[in-house]
Amino acid sequence: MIPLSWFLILSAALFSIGLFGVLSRRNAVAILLGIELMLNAANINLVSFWRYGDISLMAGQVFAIIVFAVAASEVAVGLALVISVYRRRNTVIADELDLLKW
Amino acid sequence: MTAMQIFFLITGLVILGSALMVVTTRNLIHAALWLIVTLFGVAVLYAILNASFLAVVQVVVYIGAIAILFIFAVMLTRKEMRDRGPQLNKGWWLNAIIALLTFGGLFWMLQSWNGFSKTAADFPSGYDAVGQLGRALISPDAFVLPFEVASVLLLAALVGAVYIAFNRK
Amino acid sequence: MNFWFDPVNFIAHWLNSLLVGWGMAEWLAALIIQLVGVVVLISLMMVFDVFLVWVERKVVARFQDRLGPNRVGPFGIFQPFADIIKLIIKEDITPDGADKVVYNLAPILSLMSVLLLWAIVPLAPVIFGVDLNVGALYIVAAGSIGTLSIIMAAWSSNNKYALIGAFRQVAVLISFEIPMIATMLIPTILAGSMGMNEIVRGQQTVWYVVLAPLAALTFLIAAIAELGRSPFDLNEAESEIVAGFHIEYTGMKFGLFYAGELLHAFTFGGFWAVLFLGGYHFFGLENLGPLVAVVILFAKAMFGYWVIMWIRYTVMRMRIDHMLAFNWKFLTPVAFVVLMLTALMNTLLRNTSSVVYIAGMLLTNVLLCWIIVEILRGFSRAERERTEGVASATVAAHH
Amino acid sequence: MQNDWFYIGLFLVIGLLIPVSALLASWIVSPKKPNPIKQSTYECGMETVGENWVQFKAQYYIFALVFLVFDVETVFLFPWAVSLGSLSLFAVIEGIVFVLILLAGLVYAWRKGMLEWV
Repeated sequence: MIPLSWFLILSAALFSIGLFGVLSRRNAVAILLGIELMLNAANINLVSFWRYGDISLMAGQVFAIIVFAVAASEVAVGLALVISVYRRRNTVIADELDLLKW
Repeated sequence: MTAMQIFFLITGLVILGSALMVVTTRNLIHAALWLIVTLFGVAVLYAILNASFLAVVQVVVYIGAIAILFIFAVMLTRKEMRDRGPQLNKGWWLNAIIALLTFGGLFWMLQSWNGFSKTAADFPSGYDAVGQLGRALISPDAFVLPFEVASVLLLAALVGAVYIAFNRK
Repeated sequence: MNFWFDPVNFIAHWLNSLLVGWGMAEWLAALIIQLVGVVVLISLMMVFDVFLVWVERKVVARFQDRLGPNRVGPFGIFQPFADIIKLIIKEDITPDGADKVVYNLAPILSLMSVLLLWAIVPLAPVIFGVDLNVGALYIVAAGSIGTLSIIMAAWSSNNKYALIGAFRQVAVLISFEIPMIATMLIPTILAGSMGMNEIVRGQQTVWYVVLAPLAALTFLIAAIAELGRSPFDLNEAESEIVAGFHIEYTGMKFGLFYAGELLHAFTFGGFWAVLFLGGYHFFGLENLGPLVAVVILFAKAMFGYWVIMWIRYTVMRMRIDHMLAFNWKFLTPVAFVVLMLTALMNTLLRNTSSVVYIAGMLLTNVLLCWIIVEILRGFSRAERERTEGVASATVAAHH
Repeated sequence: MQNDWFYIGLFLVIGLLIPVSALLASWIVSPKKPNPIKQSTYECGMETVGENWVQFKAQYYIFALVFLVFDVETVFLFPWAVSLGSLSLFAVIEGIVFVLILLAGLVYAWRKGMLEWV
């Protein structure tokens, strides 16, 4: 049987990779890809805590499903923002969107 | 080392390797395709964890809908097929250190927790997890409010996204 | 243990005793038996796929008042083998600028996504791949891999027509997926389970097509759109975009797409049978033995496939705006209304006698159908008056 | 339940191997005589002009967006549908309210003219 620690380490590593993507990518769509990785890492944790705890308590699975809904909403609104910005500014490079810095 | 553990390690390596490709590859469509590999690996993890419903939902929602939306968005926001210029920020090595530190911090914090290397009891055969989930989602003293709020959240996302992206004047 | 009443277990036991008798470890023997089962099932489907090529060509020929293949063997039955040999020895062209890995992966994924569906089809009470308790969503999941393969094929082959075809195809696929999922929820409600075996078992007394005829119809329409078949075959509108997403594929790679498409149509015929037409049930005939049940299921799947072909070769292609409007403004709301009504009536009537239950469900559907037709009639009357008003106004302006 | 997934995994592997072997057989047997004309992009014999990049119609994106939201919604409905048989009328009403809220989104998109093909 696989110990819980393996799942937790895997999800921590996935979270860190996602964080790196969010911080380093220049393209706004790629930043959203990084956020997806981080949300998935969180979901792995939720499901493994459900499995390794009391399986008759469904909180872990319910939270995971709510995270699916949140991820879907985040992608829908996030990509809509990116497209809206692209139409006005003709770029999706996050560094070049510096209107608010002035 | 049981067969299950070896299988887990292979899946984990595939997940982490493809996740690294997601954040480093230059071609954004390739990044989205690598993301699909990662998400599929996570679905396999859910299957290992006996969460069949979530494994299937992962494929339906992430690969069937979110990845498609990403690919559409990449195609919509490019003037040409090739990606020019650097894809990473100048200070990417600093970010790599931050990510490594985060991983180290999480690891340190987790291994100091006494439930860290807990093992699970065998999964009872014939346990109806989907039915349990349905009852948990509906029963008023469990998660009925999150259930309805999720609907409102999705409604808000739909209205907001449609309004932001395609507000014709 | 009897071969006639439980053939799969009979053969599995026989194989197991044989392999263990050779001194093989227990787990290895079990693995080999499972592997043999999978290989047999998939090979059976591939052989059937070859047969489907002949069926499709023969049926389309009859619809168009031709004879169809009739030279190779009796009734041209060996024609598909000639086709396969031709596809195999044909030169395989990869266009310049193609993304090699993705380009080669797409046809493989396309066929795989269809083959995967057969893992959960209950062929008979004791002959099935696996009784997955999330069967209905599994169908959607396998379908989403198919959608992905279309995008991959179009993007990697570096061709404008392919990309346009894929956009259209994917827009249609994902749009019609919603009514399809919504109608798959209805057998789930009626059977109280997502597993295909449970759904078929629930239809022992009465087929779900009687309890939910509107859902069965909606599922069929959505399935035809999912298959990209006429009247929803915009992805390969020959006069506009040549062949759609697989325009750059030649030889065996095209063959894989083609084989996948045919088997997909038959598979959806099969799922229509499983979800609504009672699966392997046919008035107690399935009790004669599992092999009879398999024949019944295949006959029903063939019927579904024939209905799909019938519609394909009779109805004209729709325009994309009509198609998407049809889905989002008609099929999706209808599917959800049917879903809500079925859930409500099922709960209200579940404690009554079975006659009242069946009559109640049927009457609800008939009533809803009448309301929908009335709304459509009112709508089309308004539309006709509007266009006639415009037409007479233009005529008046000309004078 | 893991045995079920093991079986599906086997199915996946064999389902991958069969198309791959078909491609391999074809690769071994078929002739390979590439030339630039043959390798060029097929556009009914016309010279290919420009990149393969076509203007992506934003309308496709809207449908993908609406699809995403409804897809997630149906995922919520499946557990509800499975456990419906043992639940009271109240639970059915909850599910109906859930669907109605989402249909309001569809109606919004419809009224805003987002579902029109322009």
